[in-house]
Amino acid sequence: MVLDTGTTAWILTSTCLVMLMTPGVGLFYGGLVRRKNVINMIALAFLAYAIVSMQWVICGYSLAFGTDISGFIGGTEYLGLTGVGMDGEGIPDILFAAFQLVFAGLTLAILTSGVAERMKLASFVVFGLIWTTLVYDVLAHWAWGGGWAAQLGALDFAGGTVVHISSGFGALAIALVIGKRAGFKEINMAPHNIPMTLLGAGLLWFGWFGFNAGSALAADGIASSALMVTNTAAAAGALSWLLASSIHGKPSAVGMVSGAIAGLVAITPAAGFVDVWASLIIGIVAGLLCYRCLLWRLTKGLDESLDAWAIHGMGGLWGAIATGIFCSPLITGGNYSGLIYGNVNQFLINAGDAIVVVIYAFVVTYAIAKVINMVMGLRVCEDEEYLGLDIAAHGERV
Amino acid sequence: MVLDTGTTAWILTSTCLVMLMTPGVGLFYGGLVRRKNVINMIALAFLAYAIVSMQWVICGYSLAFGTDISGFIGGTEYLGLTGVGMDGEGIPDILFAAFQLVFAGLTLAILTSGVAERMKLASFVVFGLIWTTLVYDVLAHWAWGGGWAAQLGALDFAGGTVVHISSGFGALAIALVIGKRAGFKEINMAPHNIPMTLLGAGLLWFGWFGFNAGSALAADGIASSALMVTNTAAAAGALSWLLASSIHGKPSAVGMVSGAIAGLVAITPAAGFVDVWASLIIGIVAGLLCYRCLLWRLTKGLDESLDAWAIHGMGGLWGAIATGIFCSPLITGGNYSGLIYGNVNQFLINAGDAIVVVIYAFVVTYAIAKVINMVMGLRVCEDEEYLGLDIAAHGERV
Amino acid sequence: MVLDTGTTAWILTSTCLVMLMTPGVGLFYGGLVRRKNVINMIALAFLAYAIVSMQWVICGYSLAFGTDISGFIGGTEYLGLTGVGMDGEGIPDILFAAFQLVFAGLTLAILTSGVAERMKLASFVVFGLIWTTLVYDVLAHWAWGGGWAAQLGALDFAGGTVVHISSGFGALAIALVIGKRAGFKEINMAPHNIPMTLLGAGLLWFGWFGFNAGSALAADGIASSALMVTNTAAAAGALSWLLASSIHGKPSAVGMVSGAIAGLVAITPAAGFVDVWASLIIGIVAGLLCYRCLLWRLTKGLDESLDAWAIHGMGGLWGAIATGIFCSPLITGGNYSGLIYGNVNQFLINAGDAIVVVIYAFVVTYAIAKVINMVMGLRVCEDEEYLGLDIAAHGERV
Amino acid sequence: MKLIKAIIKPERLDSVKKGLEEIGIYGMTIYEVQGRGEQKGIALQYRGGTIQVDSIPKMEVNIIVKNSEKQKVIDAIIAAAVTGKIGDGRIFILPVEESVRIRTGEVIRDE
Amino acid sequence: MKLIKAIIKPERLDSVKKGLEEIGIYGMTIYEVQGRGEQKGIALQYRGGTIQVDSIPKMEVNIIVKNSEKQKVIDAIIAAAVTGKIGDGRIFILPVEESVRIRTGEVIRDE
Amino acid sequence: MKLIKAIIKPERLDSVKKGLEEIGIYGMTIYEVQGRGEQKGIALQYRGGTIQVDSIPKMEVNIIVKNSEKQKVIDAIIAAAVTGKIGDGRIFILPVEESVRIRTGEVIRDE
Ligand SMILES: Nc1ncnc2c1ncn2[C@@H]1O[C@H](COP(=O)(O)OP(=O)(O)O)[C@@H](O)[C@H]1O
Ligand SMILES: Nc1ncnc2c1ncn2[C@@H]1O[C@H](COP(=O)(O)OP(=O)(O)O)[C@@H](O)[C@H]1O
Ligand SMILES: Nc1ncnc2c1ncn2[C@@H]1O[C@H](COP(=O)(O)OP(=O)(O)O)[C@@H](O)[C@H]1O
Repeated sequence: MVLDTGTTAWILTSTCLVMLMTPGVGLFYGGLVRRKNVINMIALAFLAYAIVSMQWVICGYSLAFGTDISGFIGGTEYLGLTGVGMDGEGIPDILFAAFQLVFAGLTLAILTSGVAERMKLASFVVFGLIWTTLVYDVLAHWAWGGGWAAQLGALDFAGGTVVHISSGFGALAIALVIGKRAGFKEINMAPHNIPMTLLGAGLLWFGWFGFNAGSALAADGIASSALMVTNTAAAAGALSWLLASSIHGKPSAVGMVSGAIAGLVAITPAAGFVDVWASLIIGIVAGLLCYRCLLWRLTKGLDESLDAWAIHGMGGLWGAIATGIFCSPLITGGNYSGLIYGNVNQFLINAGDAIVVVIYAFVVTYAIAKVINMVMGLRVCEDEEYLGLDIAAHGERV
Repeated sequence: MVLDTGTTAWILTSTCLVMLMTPGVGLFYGGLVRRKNVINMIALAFLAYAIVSMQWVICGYSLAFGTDISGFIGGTEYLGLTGVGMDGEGIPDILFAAFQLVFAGLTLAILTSGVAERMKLASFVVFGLIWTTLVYDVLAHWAWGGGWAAQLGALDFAGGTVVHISSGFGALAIALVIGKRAGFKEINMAPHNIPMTLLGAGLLWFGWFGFNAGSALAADGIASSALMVTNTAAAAGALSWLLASSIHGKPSAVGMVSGAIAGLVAITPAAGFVDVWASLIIGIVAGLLCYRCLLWRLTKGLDESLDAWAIHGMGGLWGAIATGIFCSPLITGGNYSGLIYGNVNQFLINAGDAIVVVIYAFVVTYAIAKVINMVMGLRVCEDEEYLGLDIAAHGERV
Repeated sequence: MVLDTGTTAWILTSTCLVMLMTPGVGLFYGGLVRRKNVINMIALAFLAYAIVSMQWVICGYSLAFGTDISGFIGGTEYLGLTGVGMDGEGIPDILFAAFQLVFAGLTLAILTSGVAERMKLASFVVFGLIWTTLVYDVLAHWAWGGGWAAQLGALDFAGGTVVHISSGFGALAIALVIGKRAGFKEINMAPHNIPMTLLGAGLLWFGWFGFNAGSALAADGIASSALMVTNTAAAAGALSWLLASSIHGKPSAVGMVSGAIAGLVAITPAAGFVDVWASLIIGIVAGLLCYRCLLWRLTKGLDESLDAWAIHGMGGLWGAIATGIFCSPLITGGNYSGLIYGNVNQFLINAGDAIVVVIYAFVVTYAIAKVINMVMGLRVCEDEEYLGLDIAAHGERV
Repeated sequence: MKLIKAIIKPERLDSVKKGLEEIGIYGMTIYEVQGRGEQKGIALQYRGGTIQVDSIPKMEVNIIVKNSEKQKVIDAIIAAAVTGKIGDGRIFILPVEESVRIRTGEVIRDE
Repeated sequence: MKLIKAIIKPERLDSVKKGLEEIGIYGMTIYEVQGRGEQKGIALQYRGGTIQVDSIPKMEVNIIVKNSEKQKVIDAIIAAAVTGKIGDGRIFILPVEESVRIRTGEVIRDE
Repeated sequence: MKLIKAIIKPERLDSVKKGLEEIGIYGMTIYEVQGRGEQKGIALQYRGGTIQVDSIPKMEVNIIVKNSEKQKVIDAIIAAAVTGKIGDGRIFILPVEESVRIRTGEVIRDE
């Protein structure tokens, strides 16, 4: 198959869209922290993206998409993007590498939720490089690079396991290592700029169309269907969380967009496999489930501060399982079918894969965080945390 | 005709672009209200988009694009998007449905201008669902779904009647029913965050290229020409409003971007039919006209708070008429021509269509609003309005 | 060659992306000025875009891309876009004109750095129209319209000379004419809203993919490679500036994104010609160089206020030279090669071209600014500057 | 001299300014504050429950006046700020010992 | 009457409000301020050097009380605001001559 | 003790801080305020008409000092804040009865 300009146009566009999600996450998170940490929070997203951009061209792409080694990781033939050229099937190989890059950058940015308002910049750089290499690249290989999960037939359309479970459970793990913010649950840590969070959510919703519909790697019916179910799940998640939060208290605007993101996360692994009705259910459940998880982590006193675990981790887990449930032969041209079409196998494979990824992501992240904590410390000192990282880490202020 | 990847790529992209206009409207409006209502204002845009997303896949698409019933509304064959598949002519049918969805969501978001800073959330949800069904879907059917206007040959390239007249005159109607904000014209209600409004305007201008050039439903010369005239009208509107406002007082930045939006609105129905000179005139007139309309509504003491009527309603009306005037056989390959090319007919049809839409949108919106007002009340109570809807409706604060 | 829908889709998209860079620059700059000038700073970007949009369709496009006159400027055959139609090679001619328009608008917006917080609105309009005609259109003709630089074989892929050297050195020239801000270096002029600057940077990074990869004028391997090297240089620039600033003081978030933009600027002329390793070097050097230039202009007491010169001017100069150094026959299909591939010629041509452009942009801008300063004054009066241009020029306030 | 601290509803600021202008008082300093009155804010009914919103945005206007002007300033503020509803605000009067104009260094004392 | 100006850490505001409620004090006006204490702020170690951060965000709570209530208000604020660390803040007491309720025009004097 | 309230141009804040440091005064509380002076703000010429801009951003610095330090603090502020132009601002001096350090509870009285 030769290059197709239409497909190439769409993947170029999708790459741009997904890239924008990183500042989107920065703004989403930036609005949720206290004013004294907003610059740092947005800067972490940029920093995550920048270091992963380097890592990816140097080794990440090769580790994820190089020739499979024991089902676990890719080979080294693409180090420095050697041999990743301007030709390819449908799209240029180098475009595929770029499209994958923006996912990797975003994933690390999502994970910053777990260390919000308290992490040392230098430690974040070290952590980010190691984490991307040992967790992200490995998981990307498993799902998309010909690793064991792909071989088994586990389905992950756009990154439910690779992006969301990894960053969500990773955030939880590092949050446990770094510890709670000073004064957590005693002092008011309410979001300082909700319009900023809403703007971030708008950019995320926008970019997610590139994320999911772009993962079709074609400008075709699957991409279009993926876009439609993505939007439906997002809207359903927004409304179900809004409703749930309004029964608990007031219908929160942050809740509404959190629900949208929960829906977007959950539809991610399923986007190219399910029909619009399934997406409706996936979205509604995601909104309710992630909201419950958020409440649960609060009652447990866990300071996974901006809820990457509740939304991305648990939403991704639900999405991975839901893919095994709702995967439709009508959408996939008969190639795949899920539990409701009588295929227990797909359900078990997807659920099994998801659980392995949960464990891998959590354990390895925990280990990396522990080691870095011992070697150089993850956390800023008490005074710096008190002053806020804008001034303490960057010497800047809003 | 089979699927075309290039066309599909462009419509996928356009769908994303138009989707982003909804948060764009939220930010545009959010900056214009008082600080105590900013979260609510942006949240209304998201909420509008979320509920319309549901409505559209469940019944809206079918009502608008199902088989014509008496020229008035579409049939029910596409309920739940049944039969809206991944094949199609040029682009997948489901992509067409998604592209149309983002227009519907945006339209309701524009209308929130008329109820800014004073509407009950629950009533908005009910109103939004009914309004989209009885007004938007019907108008979309008339213009694009094979309804009477389409049959008569009325031209509306990208939604001058469907989107702008409907939301603008709808905003006016509901504003009359819900009543003025407490203290209107007595107390200072100046925009609280103009940079936010400018950001919103930037996103709108950006997204409008998808709106208008995407409405070509192809990646071709018409789309390209539509993009160029869209930009020209926007720039012309920005400059003419700026000039007019600077004669009145100071050259206002909000005025400049309002003018840009007036130009964008006015070129919307004309985008695929007129040449660049016509777009220049359309834009200049739009800026001046909408500015005058804004001043007029202020002198009349009408609290259509954020000027959807002046800008979208009247700009859309002017655009619909202008399409009948300037529609050029050179651009349309000889298929259509307007008044200045000697075709009085097109002018009369377009003007007539626009007037019918004005009346329909105004009257039906007024009726819906009246009924909901009686049944459940449209308006928050006095204390809530005084405190601001951020805290009163969402329990959140900037 | 006939129209290609995929290519057309990508250039339509790229046009949108580059358009968004103008509000992006507005926000980037808006966050860096004092609160009292933020509306004005963003408004200048919109205003720049609006007036250039008019100028471009009326005469700019023709002057840049009309039939060459003595290698210096284009002819008048396309005045009013006459003869710029909906057909073309690969993409419609009118789309090419639109794509070029968004570059021209952006360039003037970048230049506002040099007059930040002190320029009269009316003078800016006059200056902008003359500058675009005498500087931008001429330089665009030299590089891309068949002018002497193109004839000599100077390479400028996406506008290192045309956009960045011109706006950067132009900003320096007009800054010298208009003079320092009152209290420069005595009073605190720290950025008032760094999150706004980060948002602007995010939009710029996003849009730049359209800027550079769109300049391939195709949806192909070159576009894809351009996107990848663009991202790499941006990330490298971000990290090198961050590191350098953290040795000097604290790792500044503004510094990080300034470095990203320095990298983006420097890769601009090279994007379609170099490989990923070269982009890494180009980006790292850009971050370090532009940072040094910023420090230098501060020690010299030059009030080129927002560093368009240091970042765009010097970054563009470095990029133009670097293109002559790193231009790779592997990427360009053997058509071009640079110094490291033994071709001294390309290096000399590119460096020579860059120097001529530096001189032309600086001298002509200086002259235009001087004349306008004499005729109508560039600068607001002392009281207006003290109050801030938001209130003084627009009658608006944050 | 006296310092008159008037805490008013933000939407009355313009009319207070105008009222003071009419009696020839221009100098003032304005603060954006959050206030809680003796009513503990405003109670919103919500799903059967009640949510108490304290911390309501207010404006505080500080005016230094000669003793002799005190009463007319208070009267003017009340006239311009009163709506008769809860939350109209308070005026507090504090003694001021002296005042200095930075530009000229001139010291003003009164009584 | 007295004006009690308490400059406290922002994160103690909620507990100060609660502490005052418990002794029946509701009225107060709150300012967001920047403060610098006698320690000149906080010194951050940075690459061998030291950066002094003065201007630390604080909240200032102003409460007008009857003379007789002064002491219990001060005690309640201290109890609720103290952490024992540098930067806990200060309380200043100023004399107030009279107070007027704008809504009713009623004048309150005390002593 | 005295409360010195100095309303200054925002761009003079740094130099006022420095000036006070030089005489050993560190403690202060800073407010962002809007001010209107006796000139009623600044008049801008506009298209033949005139627009009056009142409400100009200012900084207010509050410093509590011992009576004995009052004069040198006032002098230092004036020296650091004066530009000689309209809008330089004012200093007001109010009596303070006592001061409490929250961290330690220690009460300071002076005179
Ligand atoms: N005891 C007090 N100390 C300080 N400020 C007060 C006090 N009582 C009221 N205020 C201020 O006055 C504002 C209005 O008070 P409120 O009791 O609502 O007035 P009213 O009784 O006139 O309606 C409050 O928001 C608060 O800022
Ligand atoms: N002399 C002063 N005048 C005005 N405000 C002061 C003064 N001293 C302290 N403050 C205010 O009190 C706050 C806390 O001061 P600090 O000296 O840190 O208190 P502590 O000694 O109790 O830790 C400061 O941030 C400042 O706002
Ligand atoms: N009578 C007053 N009461 C309260 N604040 C005042 C008063 N007069 C002046 N100010 C404050 O001082 C600031 C400077 O006043 P201004 O009259 O412009 O000073 P100057 O006469 O020294 O130029 C004002 O902006 C205002 O904040």
